[in-house]
Parts: sequence; C-alpha cells; structure tokens
Amino acid sequence: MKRETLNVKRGKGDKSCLAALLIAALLSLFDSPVSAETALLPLQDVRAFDTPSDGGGSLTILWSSAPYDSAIMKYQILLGEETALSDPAAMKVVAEFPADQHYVHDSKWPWWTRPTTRDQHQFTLRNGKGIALKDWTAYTIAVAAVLNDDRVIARPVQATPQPNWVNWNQMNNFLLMLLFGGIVFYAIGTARKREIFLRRIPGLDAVDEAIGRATELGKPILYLTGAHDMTDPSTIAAAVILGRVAKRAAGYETDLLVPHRDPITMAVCHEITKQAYLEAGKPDLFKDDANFFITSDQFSYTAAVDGIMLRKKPATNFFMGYYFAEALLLTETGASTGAIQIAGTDADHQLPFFVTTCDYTLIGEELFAASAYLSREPVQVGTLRGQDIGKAFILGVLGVGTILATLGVILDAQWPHFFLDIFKDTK
Amino acid sequence: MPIESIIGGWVATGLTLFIFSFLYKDNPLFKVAENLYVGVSVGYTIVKTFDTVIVHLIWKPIVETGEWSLLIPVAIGTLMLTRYVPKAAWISRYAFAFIVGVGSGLAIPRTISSFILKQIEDTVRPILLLVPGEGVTFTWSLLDPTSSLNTIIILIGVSAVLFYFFFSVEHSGPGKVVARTGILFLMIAFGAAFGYTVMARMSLLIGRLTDLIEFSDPSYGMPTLWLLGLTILTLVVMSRRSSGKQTKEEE
Amino acid sequence: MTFTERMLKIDRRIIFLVIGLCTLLPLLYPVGFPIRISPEVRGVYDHIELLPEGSVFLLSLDFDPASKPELQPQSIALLHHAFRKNLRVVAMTLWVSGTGLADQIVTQVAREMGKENGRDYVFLGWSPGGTAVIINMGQNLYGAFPTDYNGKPTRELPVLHGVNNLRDVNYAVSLGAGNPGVEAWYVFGKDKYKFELGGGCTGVMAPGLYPLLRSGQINGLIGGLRGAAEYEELIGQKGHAIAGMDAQSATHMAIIVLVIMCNLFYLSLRTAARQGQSGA
Amino acid sequence: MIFLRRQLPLLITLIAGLVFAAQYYVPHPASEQMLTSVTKWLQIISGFALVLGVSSLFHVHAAKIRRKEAGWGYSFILYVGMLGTIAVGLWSNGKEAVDGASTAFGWVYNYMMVPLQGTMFAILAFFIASAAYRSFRARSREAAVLLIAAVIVMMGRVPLGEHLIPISGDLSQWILNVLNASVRRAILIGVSLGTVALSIKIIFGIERSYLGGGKE
Repeated sequence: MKRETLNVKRGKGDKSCLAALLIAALLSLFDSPVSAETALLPLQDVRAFDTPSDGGGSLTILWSSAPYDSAIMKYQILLGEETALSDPAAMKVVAEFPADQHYVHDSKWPWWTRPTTRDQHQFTLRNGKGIALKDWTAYTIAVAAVLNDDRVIARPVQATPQPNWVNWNQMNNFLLMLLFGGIVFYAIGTARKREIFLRRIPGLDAVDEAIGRATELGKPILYLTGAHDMTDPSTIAAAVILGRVAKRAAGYETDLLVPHRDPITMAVCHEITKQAYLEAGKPDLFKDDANFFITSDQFSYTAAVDGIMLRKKPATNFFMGYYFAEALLLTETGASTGAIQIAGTDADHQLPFFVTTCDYTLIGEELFAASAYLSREPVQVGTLRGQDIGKAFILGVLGVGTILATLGVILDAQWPHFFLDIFKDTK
Repeated sequence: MPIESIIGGWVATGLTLFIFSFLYKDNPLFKVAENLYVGVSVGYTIVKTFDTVIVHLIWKPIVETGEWSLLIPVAIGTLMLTRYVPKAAWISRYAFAFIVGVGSGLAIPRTISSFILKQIEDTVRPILLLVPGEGVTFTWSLLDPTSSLNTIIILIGVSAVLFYFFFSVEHSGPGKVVARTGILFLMIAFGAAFGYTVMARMSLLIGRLTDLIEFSDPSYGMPTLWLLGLTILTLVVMSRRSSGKQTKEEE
Repeated sequence: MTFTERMLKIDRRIIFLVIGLCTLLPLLYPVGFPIRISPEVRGVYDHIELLPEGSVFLLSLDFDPASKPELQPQSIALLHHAFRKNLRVVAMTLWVSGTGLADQIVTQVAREMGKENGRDYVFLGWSPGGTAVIINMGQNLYGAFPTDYNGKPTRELPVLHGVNNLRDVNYAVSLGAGNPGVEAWYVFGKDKYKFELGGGCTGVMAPGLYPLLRSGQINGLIGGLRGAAEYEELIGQKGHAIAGMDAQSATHMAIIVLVIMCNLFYLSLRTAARQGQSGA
Repeated sequence: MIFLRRQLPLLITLIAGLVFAAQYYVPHPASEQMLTSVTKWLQIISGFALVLGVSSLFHVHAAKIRRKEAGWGYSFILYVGMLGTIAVGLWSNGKEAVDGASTAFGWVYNYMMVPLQGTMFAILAFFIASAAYRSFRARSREAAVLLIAAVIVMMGRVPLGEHLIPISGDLSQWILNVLNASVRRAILIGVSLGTVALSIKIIFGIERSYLGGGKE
C-alpha cells in the first residue's frame, strides 16, 4: 500500500508510463502476441556520453521512451570495445531490464545537471559486474528492444568515459557553504561594531559557582575533553572552554585535573592550560602534570577516571566534548561522590544520560555557544549570531519547502522541484 | 579442556568479579583490575599501533613498493616530538596546524551534505499524499512515519527545537511558547532514548552473567564460586579494617 | 529523617542488588513469558523447516566475543534447528577474532545433538581475505578452505560431498556484528551465486538491515537477543535467549516499579511539605 | 621568526583546510587518491602522537613508584600489564590468531581485554537503574514528560510489558520514530551549523586557540 502511494507521487513521468502500460495492454487485447513488426519500432534519440560529474569508468545512455514500454518488454544494453563495428548483434549484452524501468526521473540528477527531460530512459554503465570500462577508450553502445524472440537494435553510438574535475551535482552544497560562510563573516563584522544580545544559558551561570565551590571545599576540579581527537569541533570547543575554566581556577588557586584519551588533545590542552595560568598571573601555580594521558581505550580510560573520582573526590566534574557509552559510567560515579557536574556535548545519543545525571547540561549547539558566552569576544558572539541566522534560514526552507512540496502534489506540478532540489543531498 | 582455556576461565572470572566489586565500594581488588586493565589496554594499543602504523603503513609500503612520500607524515609526526625540547616546542604547532586544518576542511562539505541537506530533505515532505483511487488525501496513520499527520508532527518538532537553540533572541512572548514546546519535545526524546537504551545495557549484563554461570562449571574447576568467595572475603576483611581505623581516628 | 526521605535517598547498592538478582534469577530459573514472533524471524525458521533432509546449510558466524551475548544464542538456536532437521551443516567465520568462539559454539551444539564432525557437520574456521573469501568460495569452496579448522583436507569430508561452491549451498545464514557480515554476504555472495540468504545481527544493527529485508535481498532477519528468543520459542527449546528475555522483562519492570515508587515517595513528601507550609 | 612561529602554522591550516574542503567537489581519481593518502597520513601522525601519550603515562606512574606514593604498588601492576602485553604482542607479531588458532596475544585479548571491557560496559546496567531512580522524579512538567516517555518505551520493549499494556509496543515505536527522530534531526542541524562555523573560523585563522596560547 505504502509503495503504491510512493510510485504515484512521482508525478508526470509515471503517468505517461501508466498510459504506456494501458496502451500495451490494449494492444495485446486486440492482437496477441504483439507482432514484432508493429510493436518494436526502432528506438528514438539514442545518445551515449561520459557520465558527467564522476570519477570516470562510467557511461550514460539516454533514449526516448516508447509508447509500448511495459513490463513484458525488455531493453538490452549492448557494449562493444571496437569503434568500427559491423554487426551490432554480435556485441556483448551487459544489461537487460524490463522496459518500464530506468527513467531519468528515477535517477538522482537535480534539475541543474539533468541532461534531458524526465520521461526519457536512462541507463548508467559502471565498472564492475563483468564490465570493465577504461577511461579515454572509445566504446560502441547499442540499445535493443526485446519482445519474446524479437529484437530490434538501434543504431550504435559511441562514447568515451573519462574522469571529471567538478561534481556539478553538489553545487548546492558548495553554494550553501559560501552562503553560510558569508553569513558568519558578516555577523562577526556586525558584532565588532555593536553589542549583540545573548540569552542566558543556565548551565554556564553554574560554571563560576562550581569552581567557587571547589575552592571552598579545597578539592580539585576534574575536566574531561571527550573521546574525539583534535579534528572534531566538539573537542575544540571543549579545549576552548577548558582555557576559560583554567583561568578562573588559577585565579581561585584551585587544582585542575585533566585526564586525556588522545595524546594530541593532551598536548594542545597542556598549552592552553599553561597560557591560561599565565594570563591569570599565576604561572608558578601551573602544574606540568595537570594534563595527563591515561589510555585511548574507552573502558579502561573510564575505569581509571572513575578511580580518580572515587579517590581524589573532585568537587566539580566537567564533561565537555563528545562521549560514547562511557558517559553514564562517568556521571553516575561522579554523582555518587557528591560532585557538582556540568556537561556539554553534541553526542545526541548520550544527551539523555547527561541530562538526567548532571546538574547542568549544555545541549548540542549550546556547547559551541558556551565559549562565546564565556568570552563575550566579538568573534565568538558574532559566530553565534551567524549560526542563528543560519537556523532561521533553515526554518524558512523547511516551511516554504513543505508548502511547495504539498502544492506539487495537489497541482501535480513539477515546478516546486526547482526549489526543492536545491535542498536535497545530491551525490 | 585445554589448559589455556582453564587458566583463561580463571583469569576472566577473577577480573570480571574484581571489576564488579567496585559496585560495592572502591577496594584493592578493583584497583588491581583497574590498573591491570589500563596497562593491558595501553600495551595492546602500542602493539596494534606498531603493527598497523610502523609495519603496515610505513615500513612495508616503503620497502616493498617504494612509496617514499610516506616520509612526509613521518616527518610531521616527528615534529610533534619537539615538544620535549622546550626551546623548539613551537615547531610541534606545525603538526597540530596540519591535523586541525585537514580535519576542518574535510568536515565542512560532509557535514553540510549528511547533517544539513539530508536532514532537511527528510523533513520537507508533502503534507497531502496522492492515494490511488482516493485522490489527494490527508493520512492519519500514526504508525507510518511518512503519514501526513506524522509529517506535521515532525515539522513542528524540528522547528520548535531549532528555535530553542536560538541564542541571540530572547525567549519571550510567543517565542516562549515555541521554546517551551521545543523543551517538551527534547524531554520526550531524551526519556524515550533512555528507556530504549536500557535493553542494550541489560543485554551486556546478561552476557557477563552467562559467562560467569558458564565458568561455574566443574570442567573449569568452578572458578566463579571460588573467586566469588575470595572477593566477598576481601570486601568483608577490608570493611572490618577500615571501620577499625575509623574508630581509632575518632578517638 | 522520615521513612519517605530515607527511601528517596536510598543507598544505591540496594538498587544494584535488585538489578543483579532480577538478571541472575531468570537466567538460572527461566520462566518463559510468551514472546510474540515477528515475521522476519519466522522467515528464517520457515525456510529451514522446508529444507529436505541432507540439504546443505551454511552458517557464517561473523562476530567476535564482544557481541557474544546477542549472537551466541542465535547461533545455538539455528544450529539446533539445522541438526534436528538433519541438514548438512557447514560453519565458518569471516572474523579472525571470533574463530575460537565459533569453534566452541559449533562443537558444543554438535556434541549435544550427537553429530559427528566431518560426516554431519564441518567447521571450516577462518580464512584471510575478508569479503574476498566469499567470492573465492563462490568459485571454489576447496580453494578458499583447503582444510577445515582441525586441519583435515576438506575434499575428503563426506559432509561436503557434492558441494563445490556456493551455488551448491541450499541456504546460508550470516550472523554478523558488523562488516564483513550480512551485507557482504548479500553483495559478494547471494547476488552472484544465487543461493537463498538469511541474516542475524545485534540489536543495534537491526534497523540498518531492514532495507535489505524489505527488498527481499535477505529472506529473514534475527535481530538481537529478542530475535534469538523468538527463534528459541519457534524451535521449542528454551535457551539463553528466552532466559535472557525473562531477565530483560524482570529488570525493565524492576526499574519501572522503582521509578513509580520513588515518585510516590517524592509526591507524598511534597504534599506533606505543602501542608506543613499552609499550616504554619 | 615571528612568521615561522605564528603565521606559518596558520598558513598551513588555511591551505590544508581549503584543499580538503575543495576535495569533496572533485570526483577525479587523483582527488580520491589524495584523500586516501591523507587519511593514511593522519593515521601515521596519530601513531607518533601515541609516543606523547605513553611518555606522559610512564612519567606519572614512574613518579609514583619512585616517590613510593600511596598506592604505588598499583602503578607497578600497570607497568607489568603493559610490558607483559607488549612482550606477548611482539612475540605473536601483533596477531591475535594465526590460521585460526589463537596466539598468546589472542589469549590476552580474549581472557583479559574482553572480560574487562565487557564488565566495565556491563556496569552500565546497574548505573542506568540507579540513574533512573535518582533522576526520574516529577519535579516539573518537563521532568514528568521525560519520565513518562521513558516508562512507556521501557514497557514497549519487553514481552512482559507488551503483555501487560498491549498498546505500549506501538506507542513506543511512534515515540521513537516520530518524536525522537524530529528532535535528533533538529539537534543535528544545530550542531552541524556550529561545526561548519567553527571549521570556517579555524581555516581562516579566526579561531586559533587549538594551537595553544590563546590570543597572542
């Protein structure tokens, strides 16, 4: 049932296909079996060319749909390596499929790269499965229509596969990157000129309070930067926030413990912490072994950190960055020692555990917002503003897109796709 | 049964019980298991890194196929070790700069593709569907995630949660209602994900307990029972001792 | 401190004990709550049920000890079923780290069912090459596995009589914990050599394999411990998975009861506090 | 000198970032080849980074043993575990199994790593229960919603729950497939925007705290 609705949704192309089916059925009513002479006309507009926007080793073949396209009829794709071929019938059959399949509208081409109308037939030959297409070698290709024992072969065409330098299908992705980059730079520029309002993030107000509490109790602060390495934005955000926390901790003369899972992150955080102590005017308090490595293995790291929590009893635990299943093992142990726990992560699958077991949790994007909020630097605040504009843009796309997609169904129209295709993940 | 399996059974059982003893409280047995675990895992990582990186990624390609370009990452890697020379430590920045640069570059288009465009594509659906025989209709089925009703619910959910993440807008007036809807959606999702995960976590425990039951078999020499006894005994002795200590301190 | 306050700040070790017992007791003494059989598990069962005696059944145990809790019960149930139907069982693995475990499972079930190695079943072990092993087996099984796990030449084994490559296999099931697994067996095996294929996987992976199931690329899917329990129910053999599902039911209910209790205590405490306030 | 210390690293980031962002839009085999190489490179570089980590670990525990700090015996156990595994691993050529037969390294993996890992992981079963007890309290409307959703889904997942409340199975499916999916989608979109913004800032040298040394 579901599948039927899906098929019909596709619109015009399928309608014509339905019509073709009807005609085929009618034909077979009057004159069955369909005689080869009347049914199998030579195929129209056969074209073959190098598949655009790909890494080579592939050819695309197009031909017009025929009125008799139906499931009982089949198309064959024939491939020959020689360019001067006398007998197309001797070419190798590399694909065979029912004639009501492989239309242009089944392919993933967005409108800006679609080579022809949506109702034409389309087949892409690729390397593999018994086909070896060499780049820069010309091939002869023919399409045959087959009904029972009859076969009509269209005039062979030639094409040469080659690798391309640009994937035009992904230009929407590229444009979005430029657009968003522009927005971010614009917002940073605005932020440099005037103050931008930022709403309160409850978790962040707690940071100072938590560091203060550790100072009162004379216990250390434990700070974790997550499971990912330095190439992950959440780790970078965690490292930036570590800088702010370390600066406050230095000011309060509170000990900081930062156990690591990734050596490079450890090295970077070491530098950041050192700098923070310098900026706080307490370089002599900086301890070289505040940042230390345990192991890169998930659960032995967790066991060791749990051990630290139980033995050193830190008053405040920070969990920033990306986490996996170890999240709950860390936070529950931390809760049992009575520490204040502040988490911030973009790991959506672990958020439920942080939210339920920590005192404050920075949810998803709030982790990135945190460094802006703590520093109030124009660059950071501007970025945040840029992200907000980006989200507003996406909200608009969602609204307009849904209306257009619905209109497309009601009016049975294709024009909404000029908008919708831009926001599709075309590969 | 081969002797290494029997010894293995004893070791595995012991380590399992020692780790579990941490549920009662921190104790020497857990500390032994914890430190052994860290040691073994670091050793394991070193061996695996040596095998894959030094042997398979550097040595073999260079010696066997002459891929001398691999000396570049080796050089970058070595730069990182300048951190041990305080005066030259800044050179290690080149390595970080390269890693972070590559990572950021790779992230941008891929994130746009699979986390922005793909998510938009999945959310933007027609609200009315063309049902054969009935024409354009609004489908009410809750169980079909693509039904009209669910399309609207998903759209509301995505929009409300996205709005909650606006940082430069005060959540007041109508915005407050939307943001609160967003929070409600967030909480339902977190609760559901929590409840859903319980089963996977219980499966893990079942797996460990099944192993322990298996190792209580006489063919292994019943390590589970013996070692369980030992663990409990240690915990009892330890709590006796620490309570003795405490009374002394109090005096 | 009142009773309710004390209950709200209950020592969590008591909760640990409850959970531990709720898991352990059903494992030792299974109850066997009725389990609804899903069509995807029935797909695998029905296919094996319809195979004539002496058909060749290939079971690939593509997992390592980390996925043992979920996939071992599946393997045991499938092997029981196949041995009971007197199929010729060919077992193997694509995961080198799972070889020892796979051997242990196959040998143990065969011993229980009184089957003879080499005549009724064979464990081929592991062969290097990952997915390429499937392709090799499709061309020549003896080329991919010249000897079985115990070093016996495979050509001489009666169980493999008349089996030259994957085309001679009547039914294959891959129990996969990742890659190579079910998907690889479809892409490199079934797609080319046209044998019927079923799958089993961990609970986490199951949603990702449903597309293969819907398009008929695999004819059934056993998902996680739940799937294993359904299979045990189908063959009427209460094993680890059914016991495990009992444990799941018990622990889930225990947590739900705990949560409800804690809310009752919490609400009663809050109403008491409010009454106290309004009284004062 | 200042160029070498400050500008050059930023230049490296800029070039590496632009090149590998552009790589995505180039389907040519040469570009794919470049991606494969750099992935290998990153693996090699992180292999070297392990030296940093291990030396830190060595240092911390060596100091403990030397100073005979409390619990130095455990540090000793850590050393024994590590050196023992390395010795066994090198002796077995880093292979857990040869021709399907387990090696000594495989033994360490199967009887030490696997049970330790599995048990640490299994502790989650206990913690998920205690976390539920501690935090699933109807303190506010939000907390109540979270609690109810969790209970419904827990019911719907197990045979006994489905038996007691038959609708819970379908209901939990709906919550997971529709409500949960919409939230995850929104979080992903937000996080991705943050990721892209941060990456752009890093490439253009606006964000440079990852180099250590804050503003400079």
